[in-house]
Amino acid sequence: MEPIKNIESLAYFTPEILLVVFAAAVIILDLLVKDQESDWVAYLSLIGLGCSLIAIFITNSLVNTNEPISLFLGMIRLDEFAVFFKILLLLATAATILFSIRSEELDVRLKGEYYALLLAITFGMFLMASSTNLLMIFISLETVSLTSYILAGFLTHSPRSSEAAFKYITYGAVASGTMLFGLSLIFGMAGTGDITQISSQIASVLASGGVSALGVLIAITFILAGIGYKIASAPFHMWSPDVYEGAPIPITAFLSVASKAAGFALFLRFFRTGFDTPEILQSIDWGLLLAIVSALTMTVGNLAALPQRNVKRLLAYSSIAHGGYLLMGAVLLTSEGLSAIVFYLIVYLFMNLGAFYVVVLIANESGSEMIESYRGLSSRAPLVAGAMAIFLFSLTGIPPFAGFFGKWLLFNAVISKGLYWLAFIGLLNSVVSLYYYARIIKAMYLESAEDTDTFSFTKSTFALLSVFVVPTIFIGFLNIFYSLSAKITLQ
Amino acid sequence: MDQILLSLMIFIPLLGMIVVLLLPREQEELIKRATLAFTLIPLILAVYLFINYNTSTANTQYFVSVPWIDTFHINYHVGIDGLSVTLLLLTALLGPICVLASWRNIEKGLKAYMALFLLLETGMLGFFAALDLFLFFVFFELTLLPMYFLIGVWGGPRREYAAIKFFLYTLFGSVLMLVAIIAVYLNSGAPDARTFDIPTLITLASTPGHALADPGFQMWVFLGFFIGFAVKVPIFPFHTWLPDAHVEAPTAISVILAGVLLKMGTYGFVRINMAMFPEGLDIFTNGDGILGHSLALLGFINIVYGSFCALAQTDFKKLVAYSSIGHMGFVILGLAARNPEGINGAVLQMFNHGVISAMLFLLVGVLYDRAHHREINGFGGLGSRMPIYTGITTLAFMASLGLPGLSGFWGEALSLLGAFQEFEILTILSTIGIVVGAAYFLWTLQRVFLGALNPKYEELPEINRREIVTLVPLGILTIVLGMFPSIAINMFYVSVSNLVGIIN
Amino acid sequence: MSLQHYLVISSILFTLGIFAVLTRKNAISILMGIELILNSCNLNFVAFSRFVKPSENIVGAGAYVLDGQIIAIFGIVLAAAEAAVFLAIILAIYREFGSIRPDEVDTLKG
Amino acid sequence: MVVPLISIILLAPLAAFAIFALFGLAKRSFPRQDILSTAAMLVALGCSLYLLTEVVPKPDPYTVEWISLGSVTFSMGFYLDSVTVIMLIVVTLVSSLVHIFSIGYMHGDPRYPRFFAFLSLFSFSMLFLVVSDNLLGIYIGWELVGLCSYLLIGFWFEKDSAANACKKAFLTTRVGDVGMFIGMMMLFKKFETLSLHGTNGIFTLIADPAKFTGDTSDIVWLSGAGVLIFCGAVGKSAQVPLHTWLPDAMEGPTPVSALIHAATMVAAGVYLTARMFPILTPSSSLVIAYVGGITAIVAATIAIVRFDIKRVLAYSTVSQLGFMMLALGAGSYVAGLFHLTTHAFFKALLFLGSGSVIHAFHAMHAHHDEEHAEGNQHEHDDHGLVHEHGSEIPPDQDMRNMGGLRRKMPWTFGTMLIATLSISGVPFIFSGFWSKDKILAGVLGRAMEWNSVHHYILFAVALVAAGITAFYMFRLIFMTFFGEPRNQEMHNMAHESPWVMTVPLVILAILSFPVVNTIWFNKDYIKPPDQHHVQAPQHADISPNNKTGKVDFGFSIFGISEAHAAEDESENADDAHHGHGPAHTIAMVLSIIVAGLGILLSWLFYHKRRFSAESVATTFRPVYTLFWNKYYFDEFYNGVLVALTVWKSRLFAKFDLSIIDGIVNGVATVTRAVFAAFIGFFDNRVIDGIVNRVAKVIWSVGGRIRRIQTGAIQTYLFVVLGGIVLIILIFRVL
Repeated sequence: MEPIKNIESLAYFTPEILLVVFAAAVIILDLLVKDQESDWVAYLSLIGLGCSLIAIFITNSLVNTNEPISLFLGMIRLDEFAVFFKILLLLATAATILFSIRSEELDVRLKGEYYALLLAITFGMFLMASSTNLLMIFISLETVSLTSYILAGFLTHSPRSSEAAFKYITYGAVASGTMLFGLSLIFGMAGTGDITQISSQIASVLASGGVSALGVLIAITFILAGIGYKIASAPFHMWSPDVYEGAPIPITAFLSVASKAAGFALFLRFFRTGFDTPEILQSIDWGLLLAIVSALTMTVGNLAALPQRNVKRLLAYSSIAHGGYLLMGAVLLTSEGLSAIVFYLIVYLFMNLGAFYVVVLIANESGSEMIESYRGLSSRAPLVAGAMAIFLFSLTGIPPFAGFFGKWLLFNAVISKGLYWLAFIGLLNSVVSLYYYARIIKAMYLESAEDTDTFSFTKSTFALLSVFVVPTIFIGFLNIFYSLSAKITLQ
Repeated sequence: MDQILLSLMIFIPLLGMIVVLLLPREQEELIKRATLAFTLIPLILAVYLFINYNTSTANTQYFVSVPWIDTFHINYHVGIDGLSVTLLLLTALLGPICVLASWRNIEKGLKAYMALFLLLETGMLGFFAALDLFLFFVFFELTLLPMYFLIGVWGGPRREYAAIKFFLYTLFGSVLMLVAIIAVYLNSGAPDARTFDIPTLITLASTPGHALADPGFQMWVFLGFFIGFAVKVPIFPFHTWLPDAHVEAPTAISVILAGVLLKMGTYGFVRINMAMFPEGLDIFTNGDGILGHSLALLGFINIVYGSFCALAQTDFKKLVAYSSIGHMGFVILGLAARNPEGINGAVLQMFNHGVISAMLFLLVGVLYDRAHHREINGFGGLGSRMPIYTGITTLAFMASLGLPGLSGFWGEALSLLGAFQEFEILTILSTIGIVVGAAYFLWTLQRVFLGALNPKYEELPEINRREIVTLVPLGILTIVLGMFPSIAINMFYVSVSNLVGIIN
Repeated sequence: MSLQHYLVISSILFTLGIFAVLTRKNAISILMGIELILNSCNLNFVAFSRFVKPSENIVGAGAYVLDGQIIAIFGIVLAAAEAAVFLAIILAIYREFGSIRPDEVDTLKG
Repeated sequence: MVVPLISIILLAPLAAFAIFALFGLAKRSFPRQDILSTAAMLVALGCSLYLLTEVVPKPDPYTVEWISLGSVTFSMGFYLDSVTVIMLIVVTLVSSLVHIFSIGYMHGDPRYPRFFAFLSLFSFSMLFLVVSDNLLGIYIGWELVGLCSYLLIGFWFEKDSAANACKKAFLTTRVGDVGMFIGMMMLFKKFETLSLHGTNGIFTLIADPAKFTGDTSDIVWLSGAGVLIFCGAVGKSAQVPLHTWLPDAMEGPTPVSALIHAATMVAAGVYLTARMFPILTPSSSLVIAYVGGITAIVAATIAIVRFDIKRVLAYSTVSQLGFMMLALGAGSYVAGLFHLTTHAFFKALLFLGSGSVIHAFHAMHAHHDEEHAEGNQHEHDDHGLVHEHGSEIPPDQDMRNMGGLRRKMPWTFGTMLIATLSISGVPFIFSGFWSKDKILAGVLGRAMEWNSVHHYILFAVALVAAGITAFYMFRLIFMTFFGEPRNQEMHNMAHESPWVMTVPLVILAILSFPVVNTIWFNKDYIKPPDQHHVQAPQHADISPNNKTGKVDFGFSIFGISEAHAAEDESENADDAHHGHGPAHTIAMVLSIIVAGLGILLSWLFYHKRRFSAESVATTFRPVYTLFWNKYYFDEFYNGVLVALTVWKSRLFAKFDLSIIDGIVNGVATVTRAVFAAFIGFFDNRVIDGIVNRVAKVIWSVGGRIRRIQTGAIQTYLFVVLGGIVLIILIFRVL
């Protein structure tokens, strides 16, 4: 199908455009309006997200689903895959904004910039989910990275936050530099930046002996470093615990869900469309490489989480581990795996954000993220404790919570390819993971607090909490989500 | 109408949980009564099913099968055969009894306790009724969470340790089972013809040439399931969670644990391992050498090890806990025999042990509520102080040590009779368990009830009416089934012969 | 000059950059290292798009594509942006820690 | 007509117990439990007597299908032949009398109703055992009587000695029962049924070659099964080596000793062996015979030197049971059962008599239940008592406190004398003579007919034992009733018991005369079952009764010969005294002689005081001590324990020896020692250990990973580079 020219493309680009517009609007209005106390900027940006969501549906309705189109001369692609991830990211951002409103650690003076940046980063992620050209890939990646560096360091006068930002940017810059180098090599081999053609090109050069498989491997590994850093997969994960711990909790939640999801979107699209041809698969043992990475990631994440006493950091490690689980679906890039990842991301969105929301609440009440501050929560705030328990069990992957069904799909995908060992490692990991999740549960239910005064939360808090609890309980039982995730494909 | 009865029975406790959660936490009496009501309804339904169950056929009855997760061909498929209806009755019976047993001795968080208990009951009932492998697993795991909290929150001093230990062991077992389940699913046919439906899978697994029928495959899957269930049973060496869990758990929960949860392991073994993987079963029960005798060997180890450990205990509850390890050994031994006597004996033993061990734990609870300790040597001469309690305890002990004329005997006897056909030496060695069983029970009887009355307990109150009410139905069952075991056996022997047919 | 020469130079640049990033004890020099890396990539892009003839099935025969150069330009821009942010963050670090030695910024660990 | 009668016989006592239990649950007790139970027993007695007219010998069993497993079915059934009926009558009769006796004896006991309830339960179980035609059914009754004996021995459970005794009894018998169960399993495996008579009962199948080809392996199997089932009998009938529980069982109330431990339950073992008669093979029979013989002599010798009146009787019971076993083992079916019935009567009489004596001495105590109140008071009473194993002799049971009672309590004396004459085998007018003589004749007959040295030995043993029996029984009589009162104070208090107690004595005394036992001589009423697999050795047909014929030392273990002539052979084997007149006469003469000798000696020793027992004891010190210590059986069993006391003290000092008694707790201690250590080690170290170690490893790995997370950004970057290089190396270069 012929790529659409730039001007025509704009019509299909409205969701992104809206985001940009609202971002600008937020900044400008923030400058004009002197009211710093109320949260109108936040609500304005929420509206922006809403508009963009509507726009997504409209533009999607314009597209014939089984005939996806590519915009801007093949720079970006508009297909169900992209649409799904955009919606997911929007939800994540919306949640983050709501957290930020409630979070008490955030600096009131810079609301405008903060929310504008959130919108901007969402824009970048949209691009990540849909770009089909090396250039776009690099630009979108950098957009997201740069904004997230700033957001991570957003807490002025907080050494932790600045340190997080510093590490993040140093690490990120090197990683993306490495990736760029890899991209350049790919570009050199293929002679084009269009990833829809890369595979065939490289295949032919490989066949003609123009380049050695080693060259391809090096290039791919370099790129893997870049993407691996985004999805925090071992051995490129090491930035994430520190950054997650240092960054403001809403941003941590955002990074652990949204930017991971975006990274997976990029990862899947890039390797699925770019490198999924027999020749390349022969040149490197693709499946094994990813399988090892995945196994390593989940194991490292879980084991390192065991001794943590800071719940935020613990969740950081746990999200590394979940990255590993997700990678299981990416192994061999089967469509089963793809739909498994999609389903798991939906579940993960709710349970992980929910968990972080509880962390926000507790941090507000007790001013601490340490596990000690969760003691006796069952008596101090039974509902919150119950919700947290549900999130944690779901993260562990215990029926009847959605997390189990997600895991089950992933294992299903892996075992269907006969990788029993990987499934086995994954399952052992989920047993290990129970251990540290249960430590929080234990603190909440089996231990008693020093001060037993009950926490008081507003109705809206519980409302928001239930937004995460209800799906975490029910998604697994509803066939619609399975069929939906089965529909998402990449040709 | 009949179709939904089963589902009603399964989910009414769940409904009860919601209701209880909505009740104000101050209304303790109300909460208790509500819970009791919501556990009595399933009992009534279970009795109805038990009576109306058609014993002449091995086909599943009262079955419902509606699509659930179409994408993966998962159905909500429940139904009962002779095996499950018996165990359903047991579960439903123990429900209200446990509620009564927790009437007075739950100090904190009664509401949560009752809610969790109801959830637990749904899980157990569902497990015994499920005929879809996925559903089966979900219910299997569903019992985990409430159990964890019930032990961990309302348990004894070392409750945290016991709870997490129980949780980790069981989870470990069940993840292996999960792999096996997925493997079975994926090998059950072409991508669009895959199924989780247990009856279908059973037929597939016995059709020659089918992927599921391949012995090598069956062996591995068998092992996967086996470990999953072995942890639950518990089979040596996966048993160490049990004494801790039992000792720490509150009385009612110990009752459920011993009465039902252990049976889930053996039931699953019969339902899946034996029926679905006869080839795999062959390898472990029908071959020569250690491998061919492995299952019987495990049964033997359970019996002897369990009973000797029990003999060495001084904690009343721990003694009972170890004794149930021993008694579950007879179940394993009987199943390993693969002949009608053995399997019928095993199933009967499952039911009877459910009843008897429930009695034992209730009795321990009664004593503990009064004396606030369980040190066997710390009592003495209670016989003259609490004659009725002593009488009931003697009954329970005698039943448990397999005294003929009480239900405990038949399960053991049939299992042994069956096992002797296959494994003579092992069976003869296993009879050691009978003697030792008598030894520790009589010895306990002597140390607790006989001899001169320990002056500390001159004022110990006699067992009260509520406690008697919890014990009497079980006692009656023990005696009636002891005289007429066929009442129970007639329910399932057809299903069992059907199973035997599949195996051989 | 052939493609190889450019590639050798760019590889050297890249290696130097990595070396700087790994060894320098000053945030600024780390930044420089990063710049080196990015520039080596740019050099690659330009060189490739100069020497590599894309096959006809992508673009018409004899057509001459500037993709590489364009990417390079974007690269430069992004490098600049990154540098800006980096410097800002270094300032923040200096304010909080009174030093910009990366190995002294290690309160978050474990 | 038969089935309802049997149902009544069984249900009447059961109902009596059930009523007690139900009232108990309601925390009350039935007003007149004693009357209720006694009435129930009398009803049962009536029905049993009526059955006597009903039954024709060897009808088919009345069976119902009990458990059906589809392919396999287990049935429950009643089998009613002459022997069954006689047993029914014996049980119900003795039981009723004991009930009546107890009304007087147990009067005033705090747990008076419970006693009768237990008696009823026992009677039910015993009767059930007797009538069932099915090893399963027999086993049920078997264990139930065991339970009742447990409950009744431990009736006065406040007394530690009683508590120990009842446990010891239950466990010791259970050891035997397990053997029996294994035997049952063997039979089941061979015949796929556990019913005995009837078309597809074991006894029928055993005759049909299709099912049971009498080849060696089958015979071995059958012998094994036979011996194992006999193990059950060894336990219940207190045969060597499992006899030690019976003397201790005397801790129970005396009526219990009379009913359970003299007349019925202990005889159940004999009854079982008789029931299993058809499956006995020469080898298994020989085992039985030897066990019986040894028991007879061993117990008798021990009895000589006891002073506790009840223990003397206990050992004499053991010895008499040995006689019966010997008879069955020697193939004298009728003789064995005959002696069973006669013994039941006179031994019950003796026990009740001794009970009456004890009761008499009890008058001295303000409260009747002193006999059982604080058993440890015996330690510090100063009759210079000798230490019996288990507990001290209660003063009111110590024969050295008695003497000269015959004037004080004539009825008791008279009746007991009759019983004693009967048991000692005083010729012609006493039933005991006939039955014992029948046994001796049987053994001798088998010996001659088979030329088997084994049976000659056994005959000798039996003869000696018979003599000793006479000796110690008269010793008992002399010490108790004759001579001068040794303990005046106690003597003065003694008095004749009330009629409720004396009447049963009288009835039993009447029953000790042969007139009522003539039924045993009725050939066509009592037919011994066939033993298909017992034939004389091939060369036994030289001449059935050649005194000069060389004795065959090599008794062929499996007396297998052509199936023909099995019938009449076994016929002979049984009624030896017909086939071999000589055997009969010899046996009779000899038995009269030894009986006379025994009585004479004991008269000289204990009445005329010609010789003093003490001096003899001193001259034969080693023998005496051997007898006194009961051949060191308990010591041997305890030895196992003693060896482990070292362990024990190390492992759990807190646990004291006092509650340890006999092999049972010996084993318990072993296991406490070994397994407490073992569990401590195995469960906690090994199994949990492995688990914990794994957990530890995981944790430490977690710790390591933490340490990699140094916080210094450049290390992270190193890792990145390392990762990249590693991947490239792994996947391409290597």
